[in-house]
Amino acid sequence: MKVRAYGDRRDDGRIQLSFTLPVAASAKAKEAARQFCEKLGLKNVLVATMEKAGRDFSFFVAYGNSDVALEYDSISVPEVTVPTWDFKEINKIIKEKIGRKVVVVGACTGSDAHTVGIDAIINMKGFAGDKGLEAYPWIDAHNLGAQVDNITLLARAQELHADAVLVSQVMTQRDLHLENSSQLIEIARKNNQRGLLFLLGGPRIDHKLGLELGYDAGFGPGTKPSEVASYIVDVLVKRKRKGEGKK
Amino acid sequence: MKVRAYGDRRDDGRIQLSFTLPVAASAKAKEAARQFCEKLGLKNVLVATMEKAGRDFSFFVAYGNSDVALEYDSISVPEVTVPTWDFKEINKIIKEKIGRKVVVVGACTGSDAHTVGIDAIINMKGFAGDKGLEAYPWIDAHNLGAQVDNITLLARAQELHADAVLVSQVMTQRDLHLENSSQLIEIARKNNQRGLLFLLGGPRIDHKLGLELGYDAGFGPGTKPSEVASYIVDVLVKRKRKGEGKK
Amino acid sequence: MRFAPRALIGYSPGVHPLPIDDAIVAECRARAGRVADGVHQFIDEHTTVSIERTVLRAYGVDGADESGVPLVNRCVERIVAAKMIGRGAASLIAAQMLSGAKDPQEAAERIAFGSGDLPAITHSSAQLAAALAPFTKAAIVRIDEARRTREQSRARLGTGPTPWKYLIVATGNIYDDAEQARAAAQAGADIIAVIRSTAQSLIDYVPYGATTEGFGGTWATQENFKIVRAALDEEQEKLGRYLMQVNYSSGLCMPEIAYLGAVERLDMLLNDAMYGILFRDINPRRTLCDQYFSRRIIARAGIIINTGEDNYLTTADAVDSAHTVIASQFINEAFARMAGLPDQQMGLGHAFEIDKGIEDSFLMEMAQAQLVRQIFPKHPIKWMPSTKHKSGDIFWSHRVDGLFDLVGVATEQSIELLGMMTESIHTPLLQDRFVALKGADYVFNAARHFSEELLWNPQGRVVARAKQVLSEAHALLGDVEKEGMWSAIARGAFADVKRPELGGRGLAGVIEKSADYLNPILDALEETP
Amino acid sequence: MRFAPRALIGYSPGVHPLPIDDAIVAECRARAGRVADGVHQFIDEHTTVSIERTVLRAYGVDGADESGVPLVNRCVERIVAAKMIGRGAASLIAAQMLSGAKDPQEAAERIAFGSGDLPAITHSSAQLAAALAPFTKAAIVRIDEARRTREQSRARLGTGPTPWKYLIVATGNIYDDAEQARAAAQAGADIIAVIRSTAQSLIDYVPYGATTEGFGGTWATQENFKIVRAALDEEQEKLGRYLMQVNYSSGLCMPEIAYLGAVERLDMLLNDAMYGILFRDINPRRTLCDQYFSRRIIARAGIIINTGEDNYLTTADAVDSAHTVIASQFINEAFARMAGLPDQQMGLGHAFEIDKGIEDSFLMEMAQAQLVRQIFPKHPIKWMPSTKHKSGDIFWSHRVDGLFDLVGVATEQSIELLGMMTESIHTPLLQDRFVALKGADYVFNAARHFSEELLWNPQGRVVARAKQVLSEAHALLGDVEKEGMWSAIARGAFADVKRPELGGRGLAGVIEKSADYLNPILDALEETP
Ligand code: B12
Ligand code: B12
Ligand SMILES: Cc1ncc(COP(=O)(O)O)c(C=O)c1O
Ligand SMILES: Cc1ncc(COP(=O)(O)O)c(C=O)c1O
Repeated sequence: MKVRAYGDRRDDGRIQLSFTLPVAASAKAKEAARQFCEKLGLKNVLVATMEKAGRDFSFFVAYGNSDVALEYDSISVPEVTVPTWDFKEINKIIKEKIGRKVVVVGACTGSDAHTVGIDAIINMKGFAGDKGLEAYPWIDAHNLGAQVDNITLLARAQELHADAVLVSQVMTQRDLHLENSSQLIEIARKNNQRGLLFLLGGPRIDHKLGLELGYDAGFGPGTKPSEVASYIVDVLVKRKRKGEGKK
Repeated sequence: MKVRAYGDRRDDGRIQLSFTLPVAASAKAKEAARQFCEKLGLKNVLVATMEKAGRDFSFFVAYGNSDVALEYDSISVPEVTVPTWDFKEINKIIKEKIGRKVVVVGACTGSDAHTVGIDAIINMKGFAGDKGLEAYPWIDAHNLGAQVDNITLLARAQELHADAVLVSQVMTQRDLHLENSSQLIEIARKNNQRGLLFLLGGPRIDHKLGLELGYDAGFGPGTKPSEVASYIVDVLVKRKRKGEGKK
Repeated sequence: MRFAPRALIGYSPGVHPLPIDDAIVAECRARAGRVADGVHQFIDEHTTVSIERTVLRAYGVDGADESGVPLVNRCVERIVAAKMIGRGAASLIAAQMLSGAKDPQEAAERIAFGSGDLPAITHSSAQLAAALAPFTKAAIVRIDEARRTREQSRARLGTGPTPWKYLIVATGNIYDDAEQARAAAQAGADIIAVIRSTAQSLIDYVPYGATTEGFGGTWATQENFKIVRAALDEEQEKLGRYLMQVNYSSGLCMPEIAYLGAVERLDMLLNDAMYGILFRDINPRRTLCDQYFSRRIIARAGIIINTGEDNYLTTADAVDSAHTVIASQFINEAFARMAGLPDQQMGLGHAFEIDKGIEDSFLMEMAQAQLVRQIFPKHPIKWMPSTKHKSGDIFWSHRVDGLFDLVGVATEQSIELLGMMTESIHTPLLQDRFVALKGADYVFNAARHFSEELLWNPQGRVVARAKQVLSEAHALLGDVEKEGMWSAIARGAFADVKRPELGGRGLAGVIEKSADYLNPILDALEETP
Repeated sequence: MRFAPRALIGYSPGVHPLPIDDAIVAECRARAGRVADGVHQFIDEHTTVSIERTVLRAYGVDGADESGVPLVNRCVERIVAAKMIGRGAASLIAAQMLSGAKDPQEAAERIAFGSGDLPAITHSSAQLAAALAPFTKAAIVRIDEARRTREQSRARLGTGPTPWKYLIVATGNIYDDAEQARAAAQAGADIIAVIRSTAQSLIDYVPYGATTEGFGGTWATQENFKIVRAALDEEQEKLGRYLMQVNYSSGLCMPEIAYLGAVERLDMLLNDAMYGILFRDINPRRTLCDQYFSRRIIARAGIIINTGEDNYLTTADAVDSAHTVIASQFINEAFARMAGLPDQQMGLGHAFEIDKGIEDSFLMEMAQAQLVRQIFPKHPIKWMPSTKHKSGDIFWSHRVDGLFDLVGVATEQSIELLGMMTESIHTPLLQDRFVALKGADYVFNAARHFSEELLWNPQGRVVARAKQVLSEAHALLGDVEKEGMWSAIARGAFADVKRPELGGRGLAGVIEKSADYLNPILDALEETP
């Protein structure tokens, strides 16, 4: 199936843009905006407005038709397959199939101080009515908080005999999150800790990016604690079945 | 001077897009949106949101960096050069240099019923505090109103011995305005009326488009009656000087 | 959240009404009544080609010739040519039936395509009416059944809370329209209006069949109404919320479209002679006659009308001419009452059209919106967004619509046409509707009970503005009463547009009724309790 | 439109105040006063490395070593190492001067880079103070002159009307920041804040010189303050409107940045120990001591502080924890008064942070905003936009900011940090600021006098909510008074964050003052009328 943008009618390719050019507003600037859109491959460009965003800056809103057509069926994205277990089921499965408490340790790492995300996953209160991992009788959850460096986090995981390490990364400016979170995996590899489950989360994270950075899974906006717990437990049970235990 | 889009820093090329794809919201749809942006040549694409705009429609807001760089100095746009005369000056110039009332006839043509624009130029009340052409003692202005067909307008111009014909076009869907307004010029040519001044106006008109469609000038949003009067008078005075009179 | 549908829409009288003088309101109403009376004699004495075509449609006359001209047009044209239209098309149909046509359809075909002169009518009016009686009854039953079907689904499914979110689709292609109507409903729309193709209101026939090409909108045809209704019927079951369809009947075919809307279960119709006169240059006599008959049908069908006073503020200034909107609403109400419409079906229009650069414009909009709400408490008021002062800056325009939505919920408007951030750019894209719906949902919910918080400062600007506008409307109604409606329209009292009584399109289609004029459909509608 | 600057900002008491109980407000204030008193003894008995570095800076000690470590740090480190910091850096500087150093700069260099042990101090405190007297005076004069320069331009040019539009720049590069600050001012900003680089608040020195690399913000340095001020000085002449600069002093270098801000004519400083404690895990003892000294400087400099209670609602729920904001504002006010700050310099923070999906959230926001406004009538209240509940749907987010702006103007907030439609996406692009400014200008102007229209329904939800929040704040203040501030912070009374008295960063930098502790700068500041 070919997919094109849908504006007023199927396949018309109409899209909206806005951008700033560092030139004073003028007929010439508006023409430049039009050409800018054309260079992006747009047709029937309409520069809907030119706004004086400053003495030497013009802001534009434009519409144009794009020919871009995607072969939709051939697009593939890795998706985390998480069983949809609830609080009770998860505890029951841990009790019955693992037979001991699952240990997780999480933090918001590097210079990142945005703990709300990791708190939502780990702390009692949880997220959107879904209880956090601390609330699970069969999970032993440790939240190290903000601005934890990678080495400290891994050391703590070692100490606690953790099953899973939960890393939260919110700051993305200048790709801070990429560097810091892949560095953690590097160190874990060197430490021979790669047997642990590594989960990455944050508003700009998805499973694809998680995998690319060397994590076992990535979780984005709206993730619920029960999803995270289900994922961890599912993997642990499967591993146990295959005979891989805690290293 | 090379000009690139300015987002957070000079030349970073960061721009915003929004568009709809006719597919249900899913991780795959979001990936499709990312690829869509990449096919437009954008880098560091961030799909900021995927919204369920309907069961089978997803709406996206995205940001990306574009490499497009424009050679700003080489962009040229035709601009109408209009003297900045005011009400009094215009009347004085007509009186002194033309010596008779200037006759203009205007209409909103074809199936277009949007008279507010042409009314703003012609009717007494004018626009944004600038009096309309009817208010000028030295201009004899006729507003034929809405949905006037091209033939009627040209016939009326003939009858009234008009100096200038003012055409307003607001409806643009399916390029209605282009067809209808260029047709008027065709007919005028056949009628041998091309000696008249033809002015085109409307929210999607600019001087460039006016010229392309065969008009002497094009006027866009925010045009004031005094600009229109100045333009007409200026051309008439120049023509008179060159010895071209009314045909 | 789902609200039980209030009996059609019943507005719970403002918790904290503006302190305006009820006596002035009553006097405005009385004046408007007399203005409408002044026109009604003319209406009663005349019929129009469109009214007669509607009578034929009501009798089941259907179809079009090879070139797409509807049979009802061919038939009425022939009667006009024969100078017999003053008797009413029903007379001629009845006469044909008394001379052998098996039903009105066959009768109409004979008239339309028969050769030679039309035969003179020899029967008495009573005989003619009797011949049509079963068909007259069937015509009314058809309207009633459509109404019943609508009311049943509506009662079963319920509607969303008010302000109802009214969205337009305007692709030009009815199948795209239906698809987008569904998407809009999925995103939260309560009401879908299919905008008509530019200038349809100026043509003196209703196109036939499904259409896929239009400009700035889609042709209003019976088949197109069906297609959209079918899509909504299906969709509303999935969504568990009754979905409403709107179309436009103002224009030269006002009563015909009203009839098609009635039998195709439309929920609302834009139906306003004043709009046609002022914004389409339709002859005032013609469209006021058409309006009366169309509203009789609409009343029976349980359809809500939408009037077009909001448009006045696009050609006239919204600050200076605010009172003309109120005055016209009083008149429109009087016309509607005269045609038997209950208040609950009168969706009087007004709009958030003040120039956005004006200081305290939000206060003035509040004043006007609350004033209209109070003066017309049971009416499903239609609240229109800013259009003229929108800009190509979609972010700014979307912000403007945010305050508009707030006024809508704060003053408990009934029907709200959602503002489009792209209003000044194009007819809405699918995503524009989505953005508008999501924005309105936020505002409506966040300010759900704001109306109950507002006690108007009696010394404040809002109250002062409301009083001023009302008193200006009162004065204007006094003038209009004196000079009469025709003259008021002619001198530009509304919308800054002047329309002479004998100007504009369609005057030729106005015909004096002869003494033996027959219109059993109208008679039946006028009997409606 | 230009407004005369109200004496710093003077809020004209709400025309129609919420009917809350003034006695409860008075009792809250008394309780908060006692809470602050409970901490003050500790503050009086301690100094910190950062306070001492500030004293050095006030004496004109400037410069950094080859690796960028400021001389004031090298100097204080040496004094700490010599275990002499309890006497105050001023003692050691004075001692050096009495033994030949020509000025504090030279004295500091000797201390920092000298070899061997630091010599014991042989003079009396009075002698030491006398040696520094001219420099102490010069230090205060420098602050006063900066203040005078600011006040003169401000009086000459005037400021925009309130709510003042406060915008942030955060490119990481100070030259880009300056360019964007100008563009924002051209588009209507009144106040420009240069956001600091991530985690600067955690480092125990102030970087030196102009900087062009930062993360999520730009380093706060004296040179950077100068660069932005110079750009604004130039720009404000073109615009004919005084432009304000803001930076951040919360963190380990709070008093130093306050001092740099004072001499570089900053107009506002984010200055709040509670923010550092809760959101940066800075040791409570450390930053409360630092805060006192910093606010003494700020008071003298005529700078407005901004407090960070708005942040509480990102970690705690904005509906449930609204009262913690009010309680903390009372405490912050008490701390500020203790440091000699007049109400007109207290920009207490609060925010529009309720989950946007909650019914009547707009009413609750109105209630809170009006409550804060009323309780703190002379304070230049800082009104913060929605951040946590913003979404990547920029259109929706922009709509949310529209209601936020409306509450801002309707409740007469003083300083408004404009919401960004891209809040959940990135630090603002140039165009995001433009869009926000244009949107705010529309709302502020359209609802300019809305505050005067609002009579609050005494039976309504807004009044009920305001009363409830106030009474909860009152109760919380009672608890905090009983348990003491340290314990309240430790048990998570604020922002749902728990911070023990001895935890967090910077505790090692807190030093008990010895009996002969000397700090003539502080003495001078405390004398300030
Ligand atoms: C709250 C907040 C703060 C608070 C943080 C308080 C705290 N203790 O967390 C305070 C005020 C302290 C703050 C400070 C700063 N902030 Co801040 N902040 C935000 C804000 C408004 C909300 C973030 C949030 O709490 N979201 C709610 C949570 C629940 O969502 P979430 O993190 O996505 O988490 C969910 C999922 O992602 C997932 N998840 C998250 N982590 C993990 C981990 C695992 C293992 C799993 C499985 C799942 C998971 O599950 C969660 C629940 O579903 C955002 C803007 C926004 N609306 O996003 C800016 C924002 C993130 N901040 C920003 C900035 C720049 C800063 C500062 C640098 C500003 C400054 N210079 O002063 C500072 C410094 C912070 C630092 N060093 O990190 C920028 C980041 C820009 C960028 N992309 O890099 C943002 C986007 C604002 C902006 N537009 O500029 N901030
Ligand atoms: C007012 C209005 C109407 C009024 C018109 C009343 C009237 N008598 O004019 C009414 C309600 C009747 C109306 C109806 C329709 N409208 Co309309 N309408 C508008 C609206 C809101 C404002 C237009 C306006 O008055 N602008 C103010 C004037 C002053 O601006 P202006 O025209 O640009 O004029 C200035 C300059 O351009 C210039 N200028 C203009 N003409 C000329 C001529 C000359 C010679 C010169 C020198 C200068 C000049 O000078 C003027 C002053 O500066 C626009 C949306 C918008 N905000 O733009 C939609 C809009 C134009 N309408 C639209 C549509 C689709 C319709 C309908 C088809 C809808 C329908 N299906 O029912 C109908 C049919 C109209 C028809 N047949 O033409 C669309 C057009 C889409 C498109 N691009 O094609 C718009 C954009 C709305 C939308 N987003 O869908 N409309
Ligand atoms: C009352 C009324 N009727 C009809 C219309 C649309 O009419 P047309 O289809 O002629 O454009 C409008 C549009 O604003 C209206 O307000
Ligand atoms: C009071 C206060 N101080 C400081 C900051 C910023 O601090 P930092 O530079 O540590 O990110 C904020 C930001 O919200 C604040 O509210």
